[in-house]
Amino acid sequence: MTQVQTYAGLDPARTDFYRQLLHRMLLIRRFEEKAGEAYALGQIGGFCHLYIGQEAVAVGAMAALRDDDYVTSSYREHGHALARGVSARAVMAELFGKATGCSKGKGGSMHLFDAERNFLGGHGIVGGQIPIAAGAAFAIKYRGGDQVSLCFFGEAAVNIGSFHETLNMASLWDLPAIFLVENNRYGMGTALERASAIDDIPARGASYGMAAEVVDGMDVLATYDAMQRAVERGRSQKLPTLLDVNTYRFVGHSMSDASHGTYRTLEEVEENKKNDPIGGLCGRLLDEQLLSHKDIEGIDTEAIAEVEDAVAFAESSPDPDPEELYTDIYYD
Amino acid sequence: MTQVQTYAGLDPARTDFYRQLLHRMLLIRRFEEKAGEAYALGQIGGFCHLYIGQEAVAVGAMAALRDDDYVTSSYREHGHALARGVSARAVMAELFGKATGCSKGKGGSMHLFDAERNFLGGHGIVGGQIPIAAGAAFAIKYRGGDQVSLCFFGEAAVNIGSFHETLNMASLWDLPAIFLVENNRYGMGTALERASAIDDIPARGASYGMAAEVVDGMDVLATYDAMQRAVERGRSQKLPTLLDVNTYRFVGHSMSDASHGTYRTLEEVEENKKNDPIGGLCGRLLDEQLLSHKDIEGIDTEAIAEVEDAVAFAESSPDPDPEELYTDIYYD
Amino acid sequence: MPILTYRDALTEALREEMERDPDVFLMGEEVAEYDGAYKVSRGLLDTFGDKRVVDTPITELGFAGLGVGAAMAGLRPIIEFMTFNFALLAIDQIVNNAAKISYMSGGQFRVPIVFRGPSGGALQLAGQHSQTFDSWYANVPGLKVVAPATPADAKGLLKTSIRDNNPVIFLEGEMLYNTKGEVPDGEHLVPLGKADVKREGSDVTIVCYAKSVAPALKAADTLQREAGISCEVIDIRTIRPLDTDTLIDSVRKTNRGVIVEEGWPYSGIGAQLVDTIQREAFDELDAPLLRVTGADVPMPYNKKLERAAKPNPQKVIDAVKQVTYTA
Amino acid sequence: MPILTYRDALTEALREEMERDPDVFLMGEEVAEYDGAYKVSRGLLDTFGDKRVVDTPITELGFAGLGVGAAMAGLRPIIEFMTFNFALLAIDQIVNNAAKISYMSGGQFRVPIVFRGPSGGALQLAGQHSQTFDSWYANVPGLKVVAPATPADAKGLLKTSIRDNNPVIFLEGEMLYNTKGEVPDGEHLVPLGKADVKREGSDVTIVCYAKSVAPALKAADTLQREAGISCEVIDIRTIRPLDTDTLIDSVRKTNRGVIVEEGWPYSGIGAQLVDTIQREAFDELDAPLLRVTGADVPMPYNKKLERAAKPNPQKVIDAVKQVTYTA
Ligand SMILES: Cc1ncc(C[n+]2csc(CCOP(=O)(O)OP(=O)(O)O)c2C)c(N)n1
Ligand SMILES: Cc1ncc(C[n+]2csc(CCOP(=O)(O)OP(=O)(O)O)c2C)c(N)n1
Ligand SMILES: [Mg+2]
Ligand SMILES: [Mg+2]
Repeated sequence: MTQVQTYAGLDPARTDFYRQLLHRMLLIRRFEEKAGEAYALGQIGGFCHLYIGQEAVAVGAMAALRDDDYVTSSYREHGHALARGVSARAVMAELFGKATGCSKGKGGSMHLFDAERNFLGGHGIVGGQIPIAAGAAFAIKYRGGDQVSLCFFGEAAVNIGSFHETLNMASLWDLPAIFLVENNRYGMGTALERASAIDDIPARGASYGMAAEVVDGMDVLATYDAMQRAVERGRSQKLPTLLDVNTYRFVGHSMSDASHGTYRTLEEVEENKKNDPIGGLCGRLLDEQLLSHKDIEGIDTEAIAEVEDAVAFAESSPDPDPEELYTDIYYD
Repeated sequence: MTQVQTYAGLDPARTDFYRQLLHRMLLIRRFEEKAGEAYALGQIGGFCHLYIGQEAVAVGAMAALRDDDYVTSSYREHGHALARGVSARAVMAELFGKATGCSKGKGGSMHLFDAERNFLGGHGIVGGQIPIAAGAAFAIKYRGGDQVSLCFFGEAAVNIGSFHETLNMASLWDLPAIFLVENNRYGMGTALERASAIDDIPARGASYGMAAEVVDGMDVLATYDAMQRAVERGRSQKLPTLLDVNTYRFVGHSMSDASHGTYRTLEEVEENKKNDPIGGLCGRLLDEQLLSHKDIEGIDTEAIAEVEDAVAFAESSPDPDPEELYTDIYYD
Repeated sequence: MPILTYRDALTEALREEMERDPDVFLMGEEVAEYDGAYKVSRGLLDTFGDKRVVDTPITELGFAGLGVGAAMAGLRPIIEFMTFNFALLAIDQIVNNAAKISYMSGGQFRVPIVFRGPSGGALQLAGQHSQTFDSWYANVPGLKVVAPATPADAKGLLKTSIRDNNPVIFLEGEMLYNTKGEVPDGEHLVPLGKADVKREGSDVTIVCYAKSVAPALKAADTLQREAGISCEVIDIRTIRPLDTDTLIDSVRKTNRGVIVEEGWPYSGIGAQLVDTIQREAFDELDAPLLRVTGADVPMPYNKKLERAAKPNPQKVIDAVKQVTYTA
Repeated sequence: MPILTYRDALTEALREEMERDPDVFLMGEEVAEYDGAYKVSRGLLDTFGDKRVVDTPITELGFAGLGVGAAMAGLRPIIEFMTFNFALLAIDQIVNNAAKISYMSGGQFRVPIVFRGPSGGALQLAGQHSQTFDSWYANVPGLKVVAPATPADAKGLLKTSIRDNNPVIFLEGEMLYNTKGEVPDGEHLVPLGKADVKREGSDVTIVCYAKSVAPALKAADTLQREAGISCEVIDIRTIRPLDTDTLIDSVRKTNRGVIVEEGWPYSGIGAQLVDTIQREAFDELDAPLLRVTGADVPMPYNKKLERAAKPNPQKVIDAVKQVTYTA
């Protein structure tokens, strides 16, 4: 049950697909870099948790989904929203708190939502989104659908009660849910092994009789493959899966946290950066001559342009009307 | 790690010890029978959860403890209090709501406390006592003591968040705690397998790297033995243990629940009663001729007398003063 | 009109709404095979099957949150808490998710969910099982809070709550389940946010809801009979949104008010009613507004102490006499 | 007197009490190696080691309950919630165990524990991270609730809270941590249950605490300067127990009151203060008591909307003008 997947060779017929993956990863990377800058300029406020280093997880996972599947995430969800197809404009405008943001400027960085894309939100309470994702899976089963419900959360969330309560229910009731642990090895400044009695996350799945898999989350294709197996298990067998997707955040926990110093060394961060998921995919595409340097540059330029457009859009968008303070409290 | 212990042969030199165990079990049985009667007469009110059928668990477990160890329990704790040495008078008076009760009449059946005996209470919220017991274990370790902290809870509590959060901490920090699951196979009307994705409770321990054992909780000596191992692990290795102690309640969940009908059959209950923990111990003591029928009758008579004395005491005890409504809210 | 118990009125509401809308389902501990710990869901498993009447593990945080997710995905969950004491374990999901997702998502998602179950004390259930957190839920924007006192309101308000597109905290009373009353035949809906004048009067306004309605009415009776004091008794029924108009109109007439509630005093529901009334009707008040509340103590087990801790008609009478300066 | 930040004052209190009593320990997320998410525990790990400064998993319910058990076994835990928003997950342990065990055990056990951390909004943290549940904790008998506004009170009240034999909810303010003020040298203890008159005045009483003290004082300044209205500003400091005498004495003098708080209005702290004041000083009131509260909405992310949702000096000024009929 517990095995690290390594991907063997690319399929030239799927070059377009690889190009899309690369584009999405680059879009997220460039987006997050800009978000960091905009934060420094005071255009974005509050807590802001960047996704740099983890792009392969969102992009690989989301590529295995259909439009009618459900996605739920934590506060570190810019990448998930973008990978799910929410426009860079709508996400950036939300970070800027604008009326044109995907949550009308009311949710902000931690609370991106998109009903059209069944994107059930960014959630700020660690573990709080896990039962919500199970609820979407329950609804799928209730209606006899063949969608799946994918839930992203960090490895530090496996110690919280809602993880346990939800995984038990999902397994007991055979819900088509995928619990994807983005295991970046730290919850804020606390390393996995300082918070978890055992660092074997799939063993946690075993204690609910749930299928589990360890995934190389720096490899977008390995992530995609593992997700496909999980999606298949959900769609046809109506069974849940726990994925322990190993990744690393290249930046601090949030904008106020240094990328290294207190709880991890510069060397460790640099060492992990050698394993950049974007560099990794580019390298393989170049090696197998599916894309040229110029192709890649073109994709990157496109991503940069998209992000710049998003920033311009966000900057020029209006704040919500003052009356918006009192709307949406109740849904009519 | 997972094994059912069966006890092999009695030691004649320990007859006094067996007699004590038998006495405690009979005391609990007779106490609970009387409590049931008193409830029917309206002398006891509220929720009242009897322990009939499970006596071997409390008695066997508690026999392995020292006076300075800690004990924490659920609302089904009359037996635990008695086995811990709280007098039948103090417990019965508490059920009667009297000033002489072990919680001054303020706690009632679900909230028996005894500070002198490090009995940290009866608790009414499922799972609520589990972190409390870990807290006592934390205090032991903090002070460098060699006590252990024993926590009783039902098998239905393993699905609640506090179980998960606490076991992780206890294992992570090597706390001398013993988590004793009184597995009577039902949480109210819900059978274990209808609430737990897997019914293998020790597997839950494994997911925290915690030693675990399955114990025959209808056998007081097997329970005692398993507890001794757990106590030893706590005292000398400072490690926690999870015990899955299999037992059965011969009565309904509480006074308002029929012993059979809705969620289990009369046959099932009768079948289990054949495995009465008190009958079992008596049978072996008789077989090996360590006690005679007369001896046993004597012990029973003693238990009955003790319970009758407790009822008389409770009946003749005063209610708390009306001013007690406003005392003890704060501790001075 | 048929006479029903409060319990059966609730069961009828559940049954009718489940028949009406296949997206409505009931989930909670012991709701299915056991017919509910307090038998409110009696017979529903038989009719609707275990897809729509779902027994859960003891996992309040988990199944409350699962309900929120199911609601976001288009269903209309009814989540039963065996008692609202246990909802403390789930309150993060109620407050941070159910109540806020409409707002945080800029109105994209709705969370049509009812959290229901008995709240408050019964008899000798002691500290952990005799609490009511009405004022906590009422404090939270995004929630609606409903607390019916009669079988008719139990049915009519539950049906309305299930059809509401927002999270509703529906507080029942263990001590009310066996009470009886007339319940209108056929489709019976009671709007949220509308108080009910249970008794008209001219000297003092007594405000109450749920379990405190009975002692209020009894006190009003006695006061009329023995002291000639005419009390107007208002059952607010919905705690949030609050029918301020009905309250203020009454106090403008009587110039005096007493508020009765089961919960603890500090920042209770009554505190808010006092705040509202004195603000809106300051010049019309001839006496301070007084409150009768549960005692400011954890609930004791002993029967006499418990009785002393609860609101009762005599306490209401005393308060009315004080505000009418007839004490 | 030395000038300290509110943050450093808290750190000093922790340090001094940990030096004084070996049974005092600090536990919470990131309190040790990270020096605290808001650096309140800076340096304590170095001094006291990881036995007494303990990093936890993200397990609020678990470590809050563990603290209760440790307190029952004789220790004096200080449990840090990274923010009190997350304490919702632990509130069952706070309410059902910490607050009730002394009572339910007939006074046999004490639970000397401090739950502390920042509460309320900061800047643009949005709905789930900008809440304050002061009135919930204040509602519960068995708890004490403390909310200091100044560095001196932060230190003196925290030291007293740690020595108290009962569970104390100690509400700090993320927006206060960097504020500076004089803190008396040496042993500085501030008693619980004693309000502080921050500014004397004769026309209106403004009641406030924690973050609402600053806008209240600013409003008082402006009102004196621009309108000649003399405001008495009272910082209650301890929400429960409440120093009713100081409040009532002031209102008896000014005959008017405005209450400022950060939380939501329905059944907030101000509601209770209104209830208390109108009951005790009814005849002395010349105007309705008014409240300035956080807006009755989940906190929005947008900066302007957020600003509009919070109490500010202008809102206090408007309320004061209303109660002095100078609007
Ligand atoms: C219940 C709760 N406790 C604490 C926090 C504060 N907090 C926010 S993120 C975080 C760390 C989470 O780490 P992890 O789950 O590994 O996710 P990552 O940030 O690494 O993506 C903490 C402690 C919170 N938001 N919710
Ligand atoms: C959090 C919580 N949810 C629900 C209940 C109601 N309740 C009381 S006992 C019980 C069943 C517990 O079963 P188990 O843990 O197996 O213990 P047993 O009663 O069998 O000893 C339930 C659901 C409760 N007390 N607390
Ligand atoms: Mg992480
Ligand atoms: Mg059981």
